[in-house]
Amino acid sequence: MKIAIEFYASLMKYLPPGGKRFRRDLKVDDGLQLQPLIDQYNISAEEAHIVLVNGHFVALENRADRVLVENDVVSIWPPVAGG
Amino acid sequence: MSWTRKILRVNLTKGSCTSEALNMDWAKEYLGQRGLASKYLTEEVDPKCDPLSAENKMIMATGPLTGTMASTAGRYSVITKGPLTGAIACSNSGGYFGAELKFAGWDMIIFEGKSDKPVYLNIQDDKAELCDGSHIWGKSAWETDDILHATYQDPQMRIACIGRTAEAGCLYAGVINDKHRAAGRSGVGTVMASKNLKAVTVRGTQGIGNIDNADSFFESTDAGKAVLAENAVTGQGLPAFGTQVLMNVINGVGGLPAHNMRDVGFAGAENISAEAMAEPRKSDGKPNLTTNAACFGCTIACGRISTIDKTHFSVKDKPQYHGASGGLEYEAAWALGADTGIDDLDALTYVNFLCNEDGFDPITFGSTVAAAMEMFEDGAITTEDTGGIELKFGSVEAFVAVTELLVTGEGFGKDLGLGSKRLCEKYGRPELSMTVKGQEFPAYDPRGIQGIGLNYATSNRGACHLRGYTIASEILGIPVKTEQTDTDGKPELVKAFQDATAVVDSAGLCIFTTFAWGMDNIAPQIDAACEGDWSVDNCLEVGERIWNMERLFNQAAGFTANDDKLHKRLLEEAIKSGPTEGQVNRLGEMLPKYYEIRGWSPEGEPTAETRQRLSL
Amino acid sequence: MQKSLNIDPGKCTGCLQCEMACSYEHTGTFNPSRSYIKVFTFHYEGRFAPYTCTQCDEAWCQRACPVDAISVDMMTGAKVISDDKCVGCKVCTIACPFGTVNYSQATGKVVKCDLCGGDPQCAAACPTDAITYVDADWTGYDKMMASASKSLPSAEVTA
Amino acid sequence: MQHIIIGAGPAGVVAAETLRKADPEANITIIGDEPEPPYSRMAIPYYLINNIEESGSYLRDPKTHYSDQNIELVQQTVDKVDVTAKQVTLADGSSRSYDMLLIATGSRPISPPIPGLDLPQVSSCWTLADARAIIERAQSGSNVVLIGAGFIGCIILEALVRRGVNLSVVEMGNRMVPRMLDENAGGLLKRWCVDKGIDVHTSCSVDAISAADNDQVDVSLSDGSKLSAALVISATGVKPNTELLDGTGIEIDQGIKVNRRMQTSNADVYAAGDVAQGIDFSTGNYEVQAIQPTATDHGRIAALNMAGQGSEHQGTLNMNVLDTLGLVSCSFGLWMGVDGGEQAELYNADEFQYINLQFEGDHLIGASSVGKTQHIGVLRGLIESKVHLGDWKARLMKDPTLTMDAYIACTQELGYS
Repeated sequence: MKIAIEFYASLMKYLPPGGKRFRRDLKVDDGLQLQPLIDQYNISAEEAHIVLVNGHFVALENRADRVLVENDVVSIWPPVAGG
Repeated sequence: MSWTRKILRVNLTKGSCTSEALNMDWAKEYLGQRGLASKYLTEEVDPKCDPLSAENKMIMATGPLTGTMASTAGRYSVITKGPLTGAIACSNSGGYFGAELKFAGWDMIIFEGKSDKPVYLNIQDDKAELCDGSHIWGKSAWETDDILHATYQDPQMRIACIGRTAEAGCLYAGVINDKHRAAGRSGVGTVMASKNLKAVTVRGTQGIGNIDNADSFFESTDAGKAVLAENAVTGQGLPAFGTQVLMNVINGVGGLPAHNMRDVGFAGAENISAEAMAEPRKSDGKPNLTTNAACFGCTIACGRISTIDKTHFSVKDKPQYHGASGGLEYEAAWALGADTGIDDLDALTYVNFLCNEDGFDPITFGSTVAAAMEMFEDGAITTEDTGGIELKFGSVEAFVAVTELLVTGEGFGKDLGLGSKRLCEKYGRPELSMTVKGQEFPAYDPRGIQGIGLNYATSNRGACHLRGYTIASEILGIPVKTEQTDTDGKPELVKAFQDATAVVDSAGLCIFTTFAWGMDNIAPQIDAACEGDWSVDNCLEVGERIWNMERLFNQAAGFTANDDKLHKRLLEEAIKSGPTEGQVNRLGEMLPKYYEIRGWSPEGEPTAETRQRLSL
Repeated sequence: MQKSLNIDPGKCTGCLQCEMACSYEHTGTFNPSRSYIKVFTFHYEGRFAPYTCTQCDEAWCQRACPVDAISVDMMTGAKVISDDKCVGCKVCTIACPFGTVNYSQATGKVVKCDLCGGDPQCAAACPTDAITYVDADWTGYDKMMASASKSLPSAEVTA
Repeated sequence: MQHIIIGAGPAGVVAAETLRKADPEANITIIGDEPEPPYSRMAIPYYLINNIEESGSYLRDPKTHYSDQNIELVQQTVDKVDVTAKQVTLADGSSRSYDMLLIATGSRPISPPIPGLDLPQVSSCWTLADARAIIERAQSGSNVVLIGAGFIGCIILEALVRRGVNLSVVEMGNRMVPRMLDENAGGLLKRWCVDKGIDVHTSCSVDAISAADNDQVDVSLSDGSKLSAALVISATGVKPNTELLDGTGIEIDQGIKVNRRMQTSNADVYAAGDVAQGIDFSTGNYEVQAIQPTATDHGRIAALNMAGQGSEHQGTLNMNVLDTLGLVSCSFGLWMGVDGGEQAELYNADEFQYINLQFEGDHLIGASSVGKTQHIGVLRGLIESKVHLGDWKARLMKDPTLTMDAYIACTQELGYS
């Protein structure tokens, strides 16, 4: 299936080549869960602080069970803040 | 100690400068800066006075930690009754001015009365005098800074001043110090202008040598600095990306208001984000971001120093904007950009430079222009009103043009200087002003983020994120994640953030430390520096006392529970698309509970019992 | 191996922790106006440059002193002012071509960096490693001396 | 190798130390004619106000320094130098041979042709002996007239005021320190002094001094005023002590002529300090520069050459720093500028602040300032290392306070991380 992954701030270095500024379209196996996707990039739980699927936050404890579906957009930030 | 225990009282009517002892009983109840100066204001100023009359006072105040080696301890605040809102106003600024004031030996300056001609205050340690300021009246804050530095030939002199917008009567003018740091919100600079006070110059060589317990002070401040350095946000995220890192986050979670809050979500957000600021420009190959910079004493260094492409239409043939200066922070980038529908980073940076150069609040300004744009598109405002400018959402040329008008108060610039509440009233569309108590919202949409809506509604200085930054928890997961669309637990969260923030603002520290520090990091630093009991519990009680004192001032000024409200658009017009589609703010679910845990009556008034508990 | 202060302006954020630490070490007060290290701000370029005595071998200050008040700390190589001997004549302040020996109105003596006896507090306080205290030959010491004693083509304004 | 140094001031002492470093085996003798161990005239003002003991003016610790370095100190007047026999004859009749000779005999105050200058109430302020005499007569409440507001006059001015005397200053020039500061700066100094209660007469000279009652003298000025004084201090300038070389054939102009190696027209005789007419950095001309930093520079270069280590003098920069009752002023190089040059100036009379920069092309060639104490040495650095200012020249023209910034920006890598 086709999904997209977005890496922001200091995680931009993990972006696979091709695609737009923050975003890459990916072909993944149907039924892939969120945590295994993150693990593919060797990003630690501390680094993957804010993880959104389609703009909805997914807490660390729910990432292993979260099954991705076609056209999902996964966005990941390290710990950041501002104001 | 580490208060200097000295107040400089400047009577602008009489032209006198006198020194008086700091009220130490109050210092122990209100700490310093925001809290202590607000105490003086509430004791000395009639809450019902006209903010721009001689009756109002303006206080520049430092905290007990200001000027010490604690990280970020360089802050000062400007406290007055604000002209935009009529509520108590307290605007906080970094840079170097606050610490220098402390080194000169002063905890605060109370300005009262009104001068009959332009003056500036010159402070050299103990010596303070009012000087003729007619030659700097009419100059920008940058020009004023240059002229005064040349006069005294002392690069170490620090200057806080107003720009031309304040003189022109813009109701949201700020006080600019060190050229690009601002006590920006609520029109504190307008009050300064109303007193005919153009600038305060300060040079302090006395230093601070009265730390109560130096050993434990260094122990706690060193520990605090280590926490900041090791924390991913304060040690890495903020120095590298600054506050602007939020642009994509808030847009991503469906919390970024756009087009005068008509919409949520802005397609151009990524073009004006921190990541975009760091990219080489297509035009000249240089990034917008030149470096990060710290305020006095700050070991985080989140400040953005930016440059604009010299060939960009906004600065072409204007070499004074070809150098580096204070760049976009998140709130400014949102208000000037997303809210007006503009994603031209160079143009926004130029307008941001103008905010610094002439001293006006980018949040209120951007929101006011956004309201004007919506009225323009509705036909309530026409090119006849704007002097021919097609003020449409997304029109960058129009935006730059009206900004330049605002600076001098010419033509439509005069109208924009009113702020959105008065502007929308003037043009018959009061419902298009996105404000609480007359002050414009910052960059987080309360429909998609419930707690921040409650904080906006109850903020004592009108809509403000810096009174209780619940975004930290609701979006960023600091210190713990709460669900952004839930209302459960939000009254407690808002109260806790509001009280803690009052402590930080009163100590002389920067609120950004709280991304890594809890009160158990902060209280020991205050306790070591200052005489008296500054345990965590007492600090939080002081914070709660400050919050209630501010509330009581506003109550006496005529504000009621009816002013603790959000705009109809935020309560009734559901978000049309994106992750927060269908959401409205559910203030009604949170406000009664908030009053209850604050110890206030259902009418939002602190009860006698609460006032007694807090010695108010 | 003697050590020396290595300054990397590219890392400086302008926080002035170094000035605070220096003044506290030498005067017991937080007082940047009495710091022996000074951060210069290049607002137009968006740069900050901490600057202090490089403890040069030439030691113009030491040679110019008419009363032998400047000596070399054998442990650190620092040129150190003796307050007992300094009369405050200021000849060293014009003799030092780097501008890093300064007269202190507060004490009536001249002041300069003394490397804090081998534990420079500016380096300890710097949060970004813009100031480090390292073995002298790691610092490009000769390079620094060379650039200090002869000008490079003027830094182009970058903005 | 026998080195003889005549003169125990800074030039002589630095020369001896440099010789010792360069040649551990050599015999080194300093011959000075004052009774005290080698001392610094720069310290005399501080002695006058009891800030230091006499010993605080000593150039080095006399108990250990010279013996540790194996430098012989002889306290004698030299009567004669015989450059053919390579011998010096001392006042006690003894003579000493040298291989290399350094003349570092300094200078002495000039006596202007004023009637009454030989009265006992008149003193110069040059030696420790003078200082003792001044202390004797400059008692609190007594009237003192200082003739000459030049550099030397001004450095003792504060000491006199701090001793509580009623001070009058008489200066022939139209401002104070006319050979060090321009009219703006000299004018500031005058007003500063007047504000502090000093009676300052500029464009004025002393016509005569005459004895009066009670051990006082009357001083008549060219502006018609008459002053009564217990003490008159004459500080109208100095002249090099070159007489020792009269008849030796060594070339003498204003001072002893030397080349870039500080060598006189006699290959074995060198000269250094106030007595030598060395090369000036700014002009390339050979001039007498009676200032402390020049004396030590001269001493070092002369010694290196005497020890056979060729060292060419690049010229010394004329510079001065002065503290006048707390107002610090300084000047460097061609502070009056040159034809075709440009200047930048900031003048704030109310705050007693002044800075003046003189440029030629994109180089700084001279500077003066009043009211500055921080980083003033960098003016020397900018001038002497001929820093190419580039863009910074325009910035200095606009804001001349940025000299340290300019120096750092032009000489350091600012870093672009």
